[in-house]
Parts: sequence; structure tokens; C-alpha cells
Amino acid sequence: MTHLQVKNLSVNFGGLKALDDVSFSVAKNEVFSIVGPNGAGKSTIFNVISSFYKPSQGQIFFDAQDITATKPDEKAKLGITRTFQNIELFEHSSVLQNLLIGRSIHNRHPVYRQFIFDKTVRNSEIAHREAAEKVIDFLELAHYRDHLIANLPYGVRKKVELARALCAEPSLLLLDEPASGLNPEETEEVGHWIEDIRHDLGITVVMIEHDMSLVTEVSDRVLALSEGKVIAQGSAEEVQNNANVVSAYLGSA
Amino acid sequence: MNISFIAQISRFFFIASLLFSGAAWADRGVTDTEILLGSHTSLSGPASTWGVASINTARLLFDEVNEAGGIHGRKIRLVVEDHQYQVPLAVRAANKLINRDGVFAMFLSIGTPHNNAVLGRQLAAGVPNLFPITGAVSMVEPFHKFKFQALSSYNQQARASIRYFHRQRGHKRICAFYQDTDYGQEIRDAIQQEVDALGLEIVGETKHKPTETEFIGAMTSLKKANCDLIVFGTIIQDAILGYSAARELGITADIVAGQASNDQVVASAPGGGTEGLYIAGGARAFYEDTATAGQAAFIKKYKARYGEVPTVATHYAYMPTRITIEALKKAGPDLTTDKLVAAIESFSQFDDGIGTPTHSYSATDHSGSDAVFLDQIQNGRLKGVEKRIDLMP
Amino acid sequence: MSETVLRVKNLETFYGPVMAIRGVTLEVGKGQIVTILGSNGAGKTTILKTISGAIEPQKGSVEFDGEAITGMEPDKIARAGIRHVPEGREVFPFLTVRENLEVGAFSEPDRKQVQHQMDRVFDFFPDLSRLYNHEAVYLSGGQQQMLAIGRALMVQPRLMLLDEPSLGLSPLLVGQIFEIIERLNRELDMAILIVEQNASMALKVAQFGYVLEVGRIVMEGAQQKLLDSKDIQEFYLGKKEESARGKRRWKQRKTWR
Amino acid sequence: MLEIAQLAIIGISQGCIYGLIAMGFVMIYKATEMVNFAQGDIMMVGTFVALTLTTMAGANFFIAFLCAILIMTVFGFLVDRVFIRKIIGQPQFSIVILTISLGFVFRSGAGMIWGQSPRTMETPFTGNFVLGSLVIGNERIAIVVGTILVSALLWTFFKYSRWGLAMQAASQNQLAAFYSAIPVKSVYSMVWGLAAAISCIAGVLLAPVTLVSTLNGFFGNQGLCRCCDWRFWVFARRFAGRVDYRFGRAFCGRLLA
Amino acid sequence: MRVIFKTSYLQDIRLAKHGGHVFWYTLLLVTAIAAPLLVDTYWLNEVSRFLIFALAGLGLMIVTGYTGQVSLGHAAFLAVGAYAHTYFISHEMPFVISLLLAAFTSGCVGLVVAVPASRMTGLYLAIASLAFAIIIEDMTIHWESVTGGNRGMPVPPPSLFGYEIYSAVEFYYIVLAGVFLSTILVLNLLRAPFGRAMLAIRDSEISASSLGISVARTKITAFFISACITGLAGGLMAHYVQYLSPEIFGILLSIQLLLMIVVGGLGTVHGAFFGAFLVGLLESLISISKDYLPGAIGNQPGLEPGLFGLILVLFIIFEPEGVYGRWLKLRNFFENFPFYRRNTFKRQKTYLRTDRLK
Repeated sequence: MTHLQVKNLSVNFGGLKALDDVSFSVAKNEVFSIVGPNGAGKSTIFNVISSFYKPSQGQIFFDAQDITATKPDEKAKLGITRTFQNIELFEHSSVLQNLLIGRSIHNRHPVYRQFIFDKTVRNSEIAHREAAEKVIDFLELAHYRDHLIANLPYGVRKKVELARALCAEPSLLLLDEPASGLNPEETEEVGHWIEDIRHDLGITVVMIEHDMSLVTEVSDRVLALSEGKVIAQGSAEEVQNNANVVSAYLGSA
Repeated sequence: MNISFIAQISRFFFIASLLFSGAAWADRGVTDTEILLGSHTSLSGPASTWGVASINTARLLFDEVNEAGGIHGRKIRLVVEDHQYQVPLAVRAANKLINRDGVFAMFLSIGTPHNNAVLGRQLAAGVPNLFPITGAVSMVEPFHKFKFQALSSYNQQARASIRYFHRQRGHKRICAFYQDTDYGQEIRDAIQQEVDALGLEIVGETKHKPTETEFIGAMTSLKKANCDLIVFGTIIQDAILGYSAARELGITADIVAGQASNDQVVASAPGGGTEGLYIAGGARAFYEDTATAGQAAFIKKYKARYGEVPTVATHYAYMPTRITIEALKKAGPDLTTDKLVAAIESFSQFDDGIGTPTHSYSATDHSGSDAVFLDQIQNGRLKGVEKRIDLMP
Repeated sequence: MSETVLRVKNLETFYGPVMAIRGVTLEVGKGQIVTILGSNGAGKTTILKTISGAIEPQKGSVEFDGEAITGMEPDKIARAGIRHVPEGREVFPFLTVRENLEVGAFSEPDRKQVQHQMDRVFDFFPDLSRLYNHEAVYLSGGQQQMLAIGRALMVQPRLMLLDEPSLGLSPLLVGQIFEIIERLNRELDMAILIVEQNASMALKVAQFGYVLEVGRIVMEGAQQKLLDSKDIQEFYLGKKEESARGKRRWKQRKTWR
Repeated sequence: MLEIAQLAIIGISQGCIYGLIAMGFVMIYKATEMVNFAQGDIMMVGTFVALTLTTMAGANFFIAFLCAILIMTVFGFLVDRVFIRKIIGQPQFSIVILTISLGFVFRSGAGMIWGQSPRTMETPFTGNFVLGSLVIGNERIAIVVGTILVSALLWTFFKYSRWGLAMQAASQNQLAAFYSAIPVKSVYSMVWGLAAAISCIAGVLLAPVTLVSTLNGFFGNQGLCRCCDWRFWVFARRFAGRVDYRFGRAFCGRLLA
Repeated sequence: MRVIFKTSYLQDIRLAKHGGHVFWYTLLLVTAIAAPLLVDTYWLNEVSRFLIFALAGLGLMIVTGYTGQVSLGHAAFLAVGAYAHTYFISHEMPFVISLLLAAFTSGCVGLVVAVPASRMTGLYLAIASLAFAIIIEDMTIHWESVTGGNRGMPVPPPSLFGYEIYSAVEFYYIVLAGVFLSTILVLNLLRAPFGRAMLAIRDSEISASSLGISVARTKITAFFISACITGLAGGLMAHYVQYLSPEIFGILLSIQLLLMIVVGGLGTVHGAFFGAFLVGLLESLISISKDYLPGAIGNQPGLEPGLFGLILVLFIIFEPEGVYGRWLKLRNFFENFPFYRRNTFKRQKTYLRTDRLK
């Protein structure tokens, strides 16, 4: 069953084609990877999916619903969350606070009730914390729970960002270079988490990644982009052996 | 903890606090060796010209009295708080003067809104408001036995000048050029009252922000109104700029400003830009070379201490300070506010010796003078045109 | 290695309370190309910035031509002969190409000499002479990168620090840039320290390399030694033996069901 | 017709005043991204310095004016050296508070030195320029001419001098400027010095219009605030726009009448 | 560092995180309630003033400290609150209702600004808010039927259930109650999802919206709440100054509010209080100490603002993060003693790049 479908997507930045007629679809509970050289337009795809950029052409469907023009915050409510290439955490808050912000879409109380902080708000706060604790447990962040983000090392921040996205309990998770900057051991862990996220939580994962070993290990299908165009699509192996991909991205080493 | 307990506690605090505040009132501001006066004024910020000059004058005269042994053995101490012409700071200053320093009276406080904001508490605490530096009517009206004013009010000055020009020169087309502030409003109200009284009307008016520097537009519209007389509700900068703009545009109407524009800086504006401007004020400028004996003595003392020639702004303070000193003397050794009030009320035709119009008070009239002078700027100096143009019926 | 141009000893740098560099020691020989490999966030950029004075080190020393330059202001270090071409092509966007290059020659008061240097830069980057009067903001990524390198060449630096010169460039341009880097090294006898994620490229031109992980140097060696290393091949060159990873799944992490 | 010409000149001169005050402000903002709330007060100090030189030293007006500009350049330079440099890199808010507080200090200091009463300054720009029945105050002409001169000088400085280029570079990208051996900190001090000098010129040209008092700082700042509607920020960048606006206002006054 | 063993989620949610908190804040509250017994009328009035400013600062803190929107025009909301409240009670409206309604009015005026402001950032927003403050100032001058124009308008004394309040003590309790309740409400909000949403927007709008937070709506709501609280402070301030005139609520007051929260420490409730008390106390102490200086110095015109400015200059240079920042450092020092590392709070150099490219 198709979960996310991108149809003929094009994006222009002042005459420059960042994306040129890109189409792909992602099935439910699949791990789908996008690879390609820097500047090929991978992050642009994510930014269009989460509505930070407007496409000049094309549509995006989520569960058969056209979400091309939906606002970014509405998308989160539909069940799409993401991480960022350059880690966009809330620097001056603790890890727990960050995760609780991840729960934003599950808050239904009007502001005046939050002022009064009555029993229902209190109970839902407890529920948010329970949910957050589960994620903390899952990603082994207990040690850092009350640390300020600004004081955390890079690897942990990446983890926190993943955790924050999970707190929203999405059905589609967009990961922008989850393993960049991580050492090989951490990268391997990321691989396990992605598998767990997919198997245990039933979340569909779309990921942008440079680390081909990680891509190969976890993805069901891979899409290769270069200069805004799709140059190959298929299983990891197929893509890796594609001549275009080798010349444009992997190099002939 | 139950409700009645809280009620008891708060009642306890309330009574205790009454005791505290009551205790402070008994011999406020007067000890065997000292009389404490307070002033909240503008030593910096807008109006600091008047603030500094008036406080300088008061200090000069008080120190003289103190050096001569004080009044009935008591020295006068003036505590000055700088409110920088900001109302909240004036309230803070008054709180300090009234509740911490426990001043005997408030003296030479500056600014209409500032005095208004402070007056309620001050009068409730039984602290007289002596001679605030503002010509606003609200400083004496409604009548309160603790409110005293020296010199004529802005209202009297503006009305008297209109009546003078109407009666003496037949001016009928009256225009108004004033600041969009409480001060300007005061002038505007006075003009309205006077034209109503004379059966005329205001044929043209413009208002401006105190910081504005460009009055060609405003003056153009007044020129169209073809005024005979333009009454200025200006202070210093806008008096100069407004006047020179009017003359540049070829307006030939007579232009008269009030006490607030009465400053040597206006008279000696660069390039003689203010030549011909009339000033209707409550006190008159004097110059070293033409001074009377009393004036010369004051100029000498002032210059010796502050290195400057006294400005017209010092008049705001000279007469009030003299009255206060004499009243404190007259009130006798057991000084109370009631005695001070009675002493001031007893003055009639009080002369300060430097040419300020004489002041008279009574139990029903706390504004000391209705005198209005008319001066004109000639050759960079203020020259007397009419000795008195007081608002006579 | 003959003569040493740059000697970094036991460098430690903090970002707030976080230690970004944990005791790094490295050397660059005269006329040598040296590369630092490492993943994003490993601290490569921090090392370069510390060398060029943009970041203050906590501990350790940096020596250039035998003289300590630790903690000096960045402009003084630049004057001493180290030019840093920062990551992300930090050109002056609203200055023209010519002005950008002139700024690069700020420390050179002799106008003739400036003109001479500019001609040489155009010799290396013919593209730039064509764009002489264009504001830098309108240049493409590759042209901006060339301008950034050209700006550093306006004085004759004895050491150039290159931070991710291939970032965001098409493979073709990457090839060109690295060719020029080799030429610079060869023709001007300039020592170059390159930080690169594109390890295969970097190792092609570098004679010596260091591998940095989480602020520490974990491996160092000459070009061939690194190219032969299995770990380098696997982690930095993208080659790997089949299914090596599956077997090494070292821990069954199923705490959360 | 005559009236319109007169209004036009007055409008232009008024615009030039704001332009001159704004120029110092915008220079600092653009070069260092700092909002300088003390700009008006620096102008006030400059005017007093000029006043003191003309009245006390009895010097020729133009010599005194020149000296005042020099003194204020040093003053601005020192303000940066002593205060501003200490908190470079701190949050913008700290700088806002610092400059507001410095404004307090300057105002108070000026009050203590020169007194709180307004003074008049004798300038050669008195009298009127008469052309037929068109009468224009000489001080207005001085303002316009002064502004044009200052603008031209600044333009030349930025366009053709090494330091002017360095200032532009430092404003566009500090780090890259450092890497190009530009002593950015000294450049900043120079920017402050230059801004103070411009303020001094503005203050002296303004003196016949506003008198000289400690409140001139308020005037400067409030003048800025008053013209801080939308137009200001659009026009501050292109200084000419300022002129349009004041021009428009002078006309509005007439048309509404 | 104090290590707290958490056994229940409520421990994180509670306002007081541990016994120490409970003890100190109870002590603070008791001291505040007993203040009339402890200090004389002068200091009581001063504390009332500090509290009113703290409340106004708290309002500003919500937009500037928490949501990250700079406002240079918050005195306008003080003005709206003050005038509205005075207008209402002059028209026989009961005190408490009038105060609440004034706060609400101020909030609604805030909405008018907030909608366009939600699309602006940084300096542009600051300038826009300044322009707005000027508009409100002009309105207080020209809407004479309501505001009394330049003539100003007297503020009737507060009256609770027919009992008119004149004394400093009673006024102090009214202010204290207002400040206490507002602070509790704000603290509640800050521990609720909305408070986190504000922080999220301040730190990263992009990431907040990707997590389902509507940036515009949150900013507008925050502005509304901020304007309400500042408006409430305005209502109380009306009684403090007792006579309203347009001059009270000028740009200087806005700047002073901003100054207070920056000095106090941005982004904390503590900061609003620290700032108001520190700045207020500084003013009081300068004016008191001036009386003890020799006349030649103490009587110098312009001394007070000069000293005030100088102390702030030194303060900002040595502690750019405000009192709260200093407080955290001190606490950190004692908690980690003797293992405190000097560099914990050391900043690396930062470099600017033009924002014309954005």
C-alpha cells in the first residue's frame, strides 16, 4: 500500500532547478533511502514534503490525500515528522523538554486551561511524560534526561533529535542524514534503531544518507538523485551498481 | 489555615501599619536644628534648564540664610530628587521625600503631570506644595490650603496678552501655534477662553510635537489664515524656529509667547532670528549693565557661585525662595504647617527686591501674583514694552 | 618529511563545556599536502579554526615556522603566512570579484604587487577573470569556491588551510578543484592542509593523512598506508566486505517492546 | 511656484539632517550589526566639543569644526575600544542595553561639563540667501552642501581606499575578513570613530536649527525613532530616500493647509 | 549538582522541584506578606513599584524572553491598561472587574499588533513595535473624550466592595495579590504545552513547525497574553501614579522595561523580578546615597542618570547574561565545589555575517 507518493516534483530557486520532475512512492512500513551527491536536491525533497519550500510543479500525496499545500504544522498533525541535517534542537531546553515539545500535536487543551493547569492538563502532562520516557528508554537517553542540549556532544544530539521526532508518534519519519558525523559504532546503532522503528513501531522511514553501508543494510529501496534528477531507483544493490550512480556519486574508486 | 485566621493576620498588619505611618507624621521635617524641604525636579532631561537654575537659586539663598544662623536656630536643608521629567520617577521621588526623608514641605517641584501625579498623596500626607515650577491652573485650583503658587499662570499670561493686543492694537484675527502637550493645551484653553470673552474666534491653529524642528508647513497654514496675532504655546526651541519660520514666510502678524519661552537663548537666537517676538511673562529679564542695585547684588552672588549669569529661569525660584524664607521666619519658633500656611497667607505686596512683581496671598487666594509683563526682543535682548498688562476686567 | 611548517601539539578546544578537540597533535611538512579525514562533527573544522586563530584553544600549542602562534588574533596569523579557506565558501557577497581579491591582498600595500598576484590568480582560475566585475553573490557554487581559494592566493601563503573544498560541488568540479590544489602545491611549493569528507579525493592528492574521530586522532600515516587500511576503506571510502555488518551486531537491544 | 521651491529646499535640508544622523547609525549597524542607541548622544557630545572650541578657544569656526571632528573620531574610537569591544559576540540585547546606558552616561557627563541650559552656537551659516523673492536660510544651504560633501567623501572612501574596502568586507563576513588578514577589531574601532565624526558634522550643521543642549541626544534618537516608521528602514539603506520623505512632509504641511 | 531521585512524573510537573524550593519560596511569600511589618512606608511603596514593574516586565518577558520577539513598544500596553482601567472605574465599574477588563482590552490591542508582527523578526519587529507605541501615544493625546488628552485624567482610588483604599499598605497588598496570581498563572503556562511551544519557537521556528506547532498562532497568542499581563500592570500603575497623562508612557518607559528584563536575565520568570528589583533598587539607592555624598558631588545635576548608566555599563560588560546568569554561575560554583571548572560558562568567539542574504 502506498503511504507517500511524490509526483513530478520540480523546484526552482531563482531560475536554478533544484529538483526536476522527481517522482517516487514509498509503501507503508518501508525503509526508503535517497542518495546522491551534495547539492543534488535530496534535502530539497524533504523541505518540500514538510512544506518549507513550495514546489513549482508536482504533487505530494500522503495516504492518497493531496498534501502539497498543507502547512508545515498541519503535516505533523497528519503524522509526518522529520529530523534535520544540521540538527535543529531547542538549544536552551533540556532533553526531556525537547521530547515533550515533540509531543505538541498530542496536546488538545486550550490555552486558558493550561493557565489554570487543572486536573485534565495535569493528567495529560503525566501521559506525555510516560510517552517521552518510553522513547528515552528506547534510545537509551536516560542518562541525559535533564541535560541542556547546548551541553551535549554531537552524537547524543542526533539521538535526541530522533527521539523528539519519535515522540510525535508519526506514521512517516523523514530522517535527513541520521548517521552523518557519527562514528562507525554509532552508525551501526542507528541502523538497529531504524530497524526497530520500522518493525516494532510500524513507522515508515524515508532517509537521506551518505553512508552507503547503512543504506545498504536497512533500506528496502533506494533512489539516487543527481543535479535534481532521478538517475536510478531500485534495491540498494541495483542502485550501487548503476553506472550513472557510480560516475556521478560513488566515483570509480 | 482557615479564612478567619488570614483575616486576623491581615487586620493585625493593617493596624500595625497605621501605627507605623501615623508615627512618622508627628513632627515631619522639622527638628531643633533643621527644616527639611523637598523638591522633585528635572535636573536632567527636558525642563532641566529650569530645574537646574531654580534649584541653584534656592540653594544660593538658603545657604545665605543658613550661614547667617538659620531661621530660629534651624538650618534649611533642601533635598532634591531628579525625576528626569518622567512621571513614574516623580512618584518615586515624592515617595522618598515624603515617606523616607519626611520633608516639611515640597518646594519648586517641576512639571504639570508630575505635580498632578504626586499631589494626591502629598496633600493627604499633609505636605504643602510650595510654588511648583509650572504655570498650570491646576496648581492652585481647586483650592487647597496646602497649594501655593507664585508668579502669574500661563493662562493669565496668554489671556492678558490677547486682551492687550485686541484693546491696544485692534487685533481681531487670533491664531494659535502650540505644542501638543499638557503645556500647549493649557495655552490653547486660555486662548479659547479669551477669544470667547472678547467675542472673537480662533481663525487658525496648528500644534506640533516638542521635538519637531520644521515649521514651514505649519506657518504656511497660519499665513493663509491671515492672522493679526499669533499666540505661541512654545517653549524654547520651537519658539525660535517657529518665529523665524513665520518671518521667513513673510508673516507680518504680531507674535507673542509666554513665560516658558522667556529665555535669553530665545532672545539671542543666531542671526537675530527672533527679533520682534513679544513675550508676555510673569517675571522680567534683567541684564548686568542695566540692573538695579538689588538685581546687581543677586547677579554678583550667582555668578560668584555658579560662574554663570542668572537666567530668567531663576525668577521662577527667586521670589518663591524669598517668600518661603520670610514665611518660615514669620511662622515663629514652633514651626507647623498650619503656621507656615498662615504666614504665607499674611503676606501682602511682598517685594523680593529684584524687580519681580509683588506677591499677595490670602486665606482664599493662594496664587501670589496676577502680574503679566510685556517684553519684546530687540537687538538680542528682552526690552520692556508695557510694565503691566494684567488681565483686568 | 623534511622541514616542518606547522606543528600542532596536544591541542584541546572547548565549545562551552563541551570538549570538541581532545588533544590533537599533528604536523605539516614544507611543501606537503596533508589531509585530515573524519566524519561530520568529529572536530576537523575546529582544528583548522584553532590553527587560524578563529577559536581559542584551551590547551596545547600551534607553531608555524618554529614560532608559537597559539591564541593570536586571526588577522595576525593570516599575516604570518597562513591562509584559511573556510568551509562553505565564505566570500564577500556584495563585493565584486576584483574587490574580493583585493581584500585578500589587504596586507600588501604595493599596488603593483597586488596586480601581479591577481594576474596569477586569473592564470589559475581563468573563469574568474571573465567575472571580474560581478558581485560574488551571483557566482555559482564552484566559482565561489574558486574565488575563495583565489582570495587566499593573493598573498603568497606558505600554508593554506582548506576546509571541505568539495562540499556541494559536482563531481566534475571537485576533480578540477583538486587538480588545482595539486598544481598549487607543485608550482608554488605551498604546504596545504585539507579537511575533507570526500576521503577518496583527499587521499588522492595528500601525501600524508590523519583520521579524526570525536576530537581524537585515531590513525595517521602516509597516503598508501591509509589507502590500504581496511577501516579507512570501509568507513571513509565507502567500500565494504559483504555482510560484515550483520555479523557484527554486537548486542540485541530489545529493552523496549 | 516660489513657495514650492522654498519648501523643496527646506524639505531637502531637513531630510539631509536626518540622513546625516542616520548615516552614522546605519554605518555602525551595517558594519557591526549593532544597534547603537547612543548615536544621538555622541552627536550631542560632538556639538558641545565644537561649541567649546569656537567659544572658549575663540578659534576660527572652520578650524574648530575640523578639530571637533578629529576629537570625535578619537572619541568614537575609544568608545569602541573601552566598552563595545568587551562584549562583541554577546547577544544583541546586551549591546542594546550597553549603548542605552552609555547614552545616559554621555548625557549626564555633558550636563556636568557644559550645563543643562541650551546654548546657541555662532556659525558662519547665518543670514539668508536671497534669489529674487526666494529666501533661503544659509544654514539650510550649509546642511545640504555639508551632506553632499560628506556623502561624496564617504563614497570615495568606501569605493577606493584599502580601509574602506576592508570595512565593507568586515561587515559582510567577519570571519572571512579575519582570514584575509584584516584587523577586524581595529576596523570596528575605525567604524565607530567615523560614525562619531559624521555625527559631529551632523550636530554642528544642526546647531543653528536645534540649539546646543544635552537634549540634542534625545533629539537625535527621537528623530531616529520618529522616522523609524517603515520608510526609515527602507530608506536608510539608500540614503536618498530619506530626503524624499522629509521632502514629502514639508509638502504635506502645505497641501493640508 | 543537586541530584534528585525522581519517583513520579509529578515531580517534574510541580512548580517546586524539591524541598529547598518549597522552603525558600514559602519564606519569600511569608516575607512578602509580612513586608508592611518589616519595612516603613517608603520601602513599601518602593516594593509596590518594583512589583508593578516586575509584572510589566513579566509581560514583556513572555514575548521577548520566551517567544523571542523583540518589543520596543510595551509601554503602550501599560498605557492601554492604565487608561482603560481608569476609564472603567471612573464609570462606576467594580475594581476587580475593571482591572481584568483593562487587561483584556490591552490584550486585544496586542492582537492588532501581533498579527502583522508574527511575520516579522528581529530589528524590523522592534521598529514596528516602536512605531506602534508612538501611535498609541498619539491616541492617548487625541482621544480626549476617553483619555482626557493632554490635560490628563485623575485616577480614582481603588475601591474594594465600597471601601476606598488610600493607604500604602492596602495598595501594596492589592499589587502583591495581582503579581502573585499572575505569576502563578504564567508559571502554569510555562510548564504546560503552550509554554514549551513558545520556547520551541524562540529556538527554532523551522523545527517547531515541523513538530506540529503553529508558529503564527503561538506568536499571536503569546503576544496577546503578554499584552494582557502588561495591561494589568498598567492598571495597577494607574493607581501608582494617580494622575494619567500621555507623557508617562513614552519610549523611555518601553526601553526601561526592556532594560530590566535584559539585566534580570532573558528567558526566565526570575529574570523579570530580578531585573525590576535590581533596576528599581539601583535607582532608589543612588538617590539615597546621593544625600550622603558631599554637596559638591551629590548636588551635581544629572548625577543620578549618569551613575545609573555607568553601573549598567559595568554590569553588562561583566555580566552580559544578566543577574539570572550570574546567579546560575554562583549556584553552579557552590554546587560543584570544589570541582567547579572555570570554563564551564566560557564563550567561544563568535563571528558575524551579514544578514542581507536572508
